[in-house]
Amino acid sequence: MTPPDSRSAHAATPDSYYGRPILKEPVWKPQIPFYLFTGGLAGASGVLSLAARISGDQRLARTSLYVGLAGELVSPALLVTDLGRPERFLNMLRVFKVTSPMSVGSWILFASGGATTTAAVCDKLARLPRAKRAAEIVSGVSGAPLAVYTATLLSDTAVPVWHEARRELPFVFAAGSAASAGAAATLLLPPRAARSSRRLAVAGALAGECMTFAMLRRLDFLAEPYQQAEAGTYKRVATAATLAGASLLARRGGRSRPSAVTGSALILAGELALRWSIFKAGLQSARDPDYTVRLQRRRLRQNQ
Amino acid sequence: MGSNMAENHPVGFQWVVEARERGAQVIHVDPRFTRTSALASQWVGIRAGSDIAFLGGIVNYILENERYFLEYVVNYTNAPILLRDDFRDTEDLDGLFSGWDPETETYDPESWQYRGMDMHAASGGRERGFTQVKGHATGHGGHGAALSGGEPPEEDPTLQNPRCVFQVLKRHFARYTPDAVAEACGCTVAEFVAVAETLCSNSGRERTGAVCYAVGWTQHTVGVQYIRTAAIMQLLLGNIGRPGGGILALRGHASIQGSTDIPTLYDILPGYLTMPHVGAYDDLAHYIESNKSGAGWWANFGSYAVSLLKAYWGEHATAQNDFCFDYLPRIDQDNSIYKCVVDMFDGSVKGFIVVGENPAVGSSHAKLHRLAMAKLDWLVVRDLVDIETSSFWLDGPEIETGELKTAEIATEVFFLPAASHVEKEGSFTNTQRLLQWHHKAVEPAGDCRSDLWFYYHLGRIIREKLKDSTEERDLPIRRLTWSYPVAGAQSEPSADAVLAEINGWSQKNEPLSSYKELKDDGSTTCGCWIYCGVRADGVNQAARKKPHWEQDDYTALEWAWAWPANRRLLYNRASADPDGKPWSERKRYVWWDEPSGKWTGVDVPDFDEAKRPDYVPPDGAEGPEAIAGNHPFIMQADGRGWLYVPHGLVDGPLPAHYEPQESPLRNRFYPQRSNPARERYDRPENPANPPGQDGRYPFVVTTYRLTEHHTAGGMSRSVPYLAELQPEMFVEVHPELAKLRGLEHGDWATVVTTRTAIEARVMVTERVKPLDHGGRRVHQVGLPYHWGSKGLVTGDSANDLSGLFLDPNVHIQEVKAFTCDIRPGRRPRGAALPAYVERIRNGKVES
Amino acid sequence: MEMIADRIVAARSDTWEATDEQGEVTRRTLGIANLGGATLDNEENYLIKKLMTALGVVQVENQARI
Amino acid sequence: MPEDGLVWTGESYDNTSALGADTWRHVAFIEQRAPASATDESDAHVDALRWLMSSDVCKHCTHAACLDVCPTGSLFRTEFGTVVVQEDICNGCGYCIPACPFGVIDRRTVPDSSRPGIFAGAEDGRAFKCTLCYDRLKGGHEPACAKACPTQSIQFGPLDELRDRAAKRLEKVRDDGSIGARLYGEDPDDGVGGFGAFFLLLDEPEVYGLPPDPQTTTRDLPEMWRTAAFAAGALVAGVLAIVVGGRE
Repeated sequence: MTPPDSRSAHAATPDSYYGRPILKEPVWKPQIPFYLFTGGLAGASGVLSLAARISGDQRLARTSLYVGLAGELVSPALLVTDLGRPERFLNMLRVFKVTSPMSVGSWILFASGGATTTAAVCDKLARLPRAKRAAEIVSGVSGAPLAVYTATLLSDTAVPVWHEARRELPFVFAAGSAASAGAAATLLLPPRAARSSRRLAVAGALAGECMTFAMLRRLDFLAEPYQQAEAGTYKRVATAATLAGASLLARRGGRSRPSAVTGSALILAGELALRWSIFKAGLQSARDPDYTVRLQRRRLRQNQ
Repeated sequence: MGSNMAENHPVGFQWVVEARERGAQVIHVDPRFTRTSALASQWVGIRAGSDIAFLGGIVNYILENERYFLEYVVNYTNAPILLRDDFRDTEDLDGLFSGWDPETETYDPESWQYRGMDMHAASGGRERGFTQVKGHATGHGGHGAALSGGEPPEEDPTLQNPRCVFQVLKRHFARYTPDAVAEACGCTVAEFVAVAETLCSNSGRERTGAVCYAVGWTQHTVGVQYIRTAAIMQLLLGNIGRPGGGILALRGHASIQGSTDIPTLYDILPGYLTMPHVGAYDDLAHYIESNKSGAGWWANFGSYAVSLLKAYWGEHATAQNDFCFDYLPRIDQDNSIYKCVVDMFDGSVKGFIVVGENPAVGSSHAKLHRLAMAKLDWLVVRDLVDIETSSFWLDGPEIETGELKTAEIATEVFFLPAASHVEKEGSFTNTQRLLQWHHKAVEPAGDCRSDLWFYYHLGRIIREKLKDSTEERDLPIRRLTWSYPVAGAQSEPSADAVLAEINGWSQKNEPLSSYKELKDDGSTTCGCWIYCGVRADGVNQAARKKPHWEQDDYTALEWAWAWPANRRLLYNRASADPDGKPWSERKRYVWWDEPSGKWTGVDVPDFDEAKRPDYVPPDGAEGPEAIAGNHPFIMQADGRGWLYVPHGLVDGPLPAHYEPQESPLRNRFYPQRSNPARERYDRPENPANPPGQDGRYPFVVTTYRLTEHHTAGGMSRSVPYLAELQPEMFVEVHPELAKLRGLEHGDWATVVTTRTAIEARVMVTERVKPLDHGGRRVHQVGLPYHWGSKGLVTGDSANDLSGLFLDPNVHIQEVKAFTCDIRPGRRPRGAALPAYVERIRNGKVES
Repeated sequence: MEMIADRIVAARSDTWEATDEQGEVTRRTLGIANLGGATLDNEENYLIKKLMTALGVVQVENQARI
Repeated sequence: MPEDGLVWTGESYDNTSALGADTWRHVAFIEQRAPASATDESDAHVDALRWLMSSDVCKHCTHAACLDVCPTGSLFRTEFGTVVVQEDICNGCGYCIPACPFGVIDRRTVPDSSRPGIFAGAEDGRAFKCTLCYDRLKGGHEPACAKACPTQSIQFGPLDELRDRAAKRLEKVRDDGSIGARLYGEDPDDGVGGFGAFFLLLDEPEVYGLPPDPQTTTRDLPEMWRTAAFAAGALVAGVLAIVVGGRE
């Protein structure tokens, strides 16, 4: 509870109750914004790996498979440690509820993680090629939902800046995760072998920036939390790093390994910062009753 | 008025809300806007301590505009009675009544009597602090004066005689005009008139109005007269003894009513019998003769007194030895708690037993209580948890300031954990005089024991120790009837057996069923005559729990038991007109049924069942027979409601507005500033803030309770669920005062009087409003008083600020209106605190 | 309990007033006081008043005064 | 339930401030000037104060977002139509917390306290909220708050019956001059399908700390899933276009 900050007991302002939040702030820990990033990275890497396999780019396919594996292994660890009762993480798989993006996501992560791990193990042991192929397909198919569902998870809340961003947020996440996957592969491959991934990284980064811009524009006054306080700082870092990285990759990524590494790292950092910005903006908007009230008042006016 | 019922009596307040929903007008007149105000139809904010002016204004409004209920007033009140020619009113004597003796600072009430009557006060000490002995007794339920035949000698039914009560009343209240009220109370004329008009238009044959009050009225140096003013108003409006009428005292504890009926009070015995006074009575017969009244139910005083003595001393009480009347100790001075504490401070009290009370927080001038307790030889405290009273020697405020040192306090303190009401059985008597039995839900935990257990076994052990004593003084204790069945592993005495003794037994050892059966020849026993019948037929009537929806009448007579005789409404004969017919169909309650020749109705009639409305007492009739058939007030010797009190009060037969002891204003009505007869202790330990506006203590302060805490907090500050709802001591100030004194909402402030200073969090709120008194702006400060040094939530005690200035009739302290200063910031700690208080007293601190 | 009873007996004996200065009967002790009752049951109050009256303790008071 | 902080808020008489994991019942206290229209013209005092008081509980929404989004099935709808957390299943994922449009449900974090007599401990981790006394309802009793309320300001019963009663009450309150009075949450067609516990307010909901137009977030979930599917498709298409289509 916060100490009294109003000037009198009379200070119940006309549009709030002593300035207290209407919503409860999400209790999620830093694991969640990290997961938003790793989940996206893992999912998009699965897609990238499969696409590369189809196109015959075995090296890219293999690299992305392992990037995906890393993401798939880190993500559940992040999620489990975020739980209030980590020992009960298996309860996530107790039911399947389409009304709960978290339930759906848990199953996607379970499927995707299992497939990617199977594929990677087969690949490493060079055995069971059919199983590996099947696993790669599952991993690739489940990768896109894995990358995107977290946007739905955030949107499916009463948090104004998340819920109102529901039309753009999946695209922001899709583009961003593509950029991450591309950047991660680019980071690990010599420039020569990273042409596709480099292009994906640049395209994803630019698409992501565009979608974010469009999102903020449509959010109107609800864009404020994205631009203020911690969320604002993360947002500025994200934009700067992503655009700088994309620019570097586009200009010199094909020629210079250090440039490719730096550019890729910048994009990855930018994408991570963007997830943090979105996360923090949600907390900030939940904390301030004004966003909830203004949004709903506007809706009531429009519905009249 | 004088009550914040919604917050302090929330369970009873549901019926107020219910009445409002059915169209009743609810008016709240109080210095503070509270939850009661929030639910009322109208709130009027007045200055604390100005209620008599407000009520007096209503009385004047009723009289001036002839809004009184004439038929009721003429027949049922003493309005037509003529007063003695030597009576002088405050109108004549600048705010004093006749009989004032400036030497002793007391009144001689001789001149206040009815014309031609000899109703002199009983003999007894007249020294300061113990004025008329009778006054004390009557403060708790007046006995009438010697009067037979039921009629006073002279009356004027036309109400025209200038010496009749009605005309005296009219002249007395004439100066309480709406303008004067507005100036004294700080409200507007319109607010006042709206209240007066609402009351008048809701009274009469078809309608009635009720007044609820609590300690907001009693805790003043003129507290009794506050209630008297309301009584005058209600009698004029015809609102007494009728359904929906009355003056309802809301009591502050589960059984405050019970603890005056069966008193743990010094000046009365059970059933409001007078405690005998030193040298006043030659023998029992003299005692009875002096205290009984010729007419009315007090004529049977002897039966009540003898039955009590029989209950106390059983077979040892015989007609030959005056039923052990000599065993009763005698009083000759004020032995009320505040006087007792002053004596304690002076060292004459050796031992002190405190049960279920926390004077170190809850009593006015709590600091003096703690200093006094440090001078005891021993102290026994029984409570649910360790409270400030039992730990004053360890962590009291005076330890912090160095005024007391733990190592130097010689008091031996015993703390005994007590059982709560759910851990024992017994009866409580509530505001409505309803005795309700509560059952034991669980056994007391650990060493907790009921107070019944404590006193029974204490008495048993003392009797054991003294059983071979040859001292004459030990006879009363050795011969006391003291055998109650005990049960269980803890030898818990039977509360039911005690209740049976209270109810009383006939000679054949059968439970009595009514106080009418009591005899003065020693053949009956009864521990409290007004409770006689609570175990009629050997059945615990107080334990009846039949809900009202299973009963025919809304009065629900089969729920618990009300004294006397299960009557729910006293003086209910007044609900019918002089001929015995209901005043109106709508307000039918008790009426004369000619075919059966009896009084009947939805309640037990408070009248001789078969006494016809046209009964006229024969000459020489005594007791109830001396009350006429059209006089409902059967406890009064004249059978009438007293607009004017010829006898029984020590500070005047009529109420007059006096300022509190500490007030920033002069008296708007009289040159006499405060109640001249108020009780003071002029000694260095009890300094008073100077009256008037000299700048040192410019604000009016009033104390109050919160719903979430129980009085001194012993039962609530230790309970996390309650403690979290009101965790800190705070002080209410208006935004204007906050600005004036630089107080910030949520910050700390120090409230200071000449006695000490306390700190509290600042609550800036418009619930306390500044008032205009003829151009003077007076700010008020509100202080809840629940906190102390123990419990989950701690804080300074508001009662440390107040002094000992008492109502002379009932010795109740004035804490609802005194003066203070308030300054931003926390108070100084340790020895710096008394120094700070001293500097302010000397005007050495800039405000 | 024994200790408390002892103290009551002793304090009573030390402060007993059989008569006042004028020789009028007082039969009391002002050396002991008892406070409390409004939170108690009627039965408890009855025993308090009865016991204290028999002991000659007159300073019996409760919250009704407050 | 343990106390959750002995903190003086300065918010008039309200020291609970809001519903949460440790406060299942909260009473809003608002001190304000009565709107001019609320006081009768003949009324003697013009600058009348008024206090708004409203007790608050979980709304037990007909379409409950907390229940919808719970991934474990720990939140469920009882046979009484109320929404309750099964604490033996809840794994503390915290999703229900931002899903609730009223900010009711929360994860319990009991503050550490060295003071005796107070329940204290580490974080519990699970989500808690008002159950409308599920245990009492099962035993055939009404919820404790309704039982304890002396003025029947809190009533319990079949919703239809309560709606009727509330409508009559509203009419009366308005007739008495409170033209700002309104029922909050009684409409089954509102954004959450009507509340299981609704309120009579005398001012705008936000004055009481309540959202003016609460909506169940999952009402938009089909649309959100569609958008997500498009986005996932776009991701696949984009990757394929760049990787496969960009082959040289």
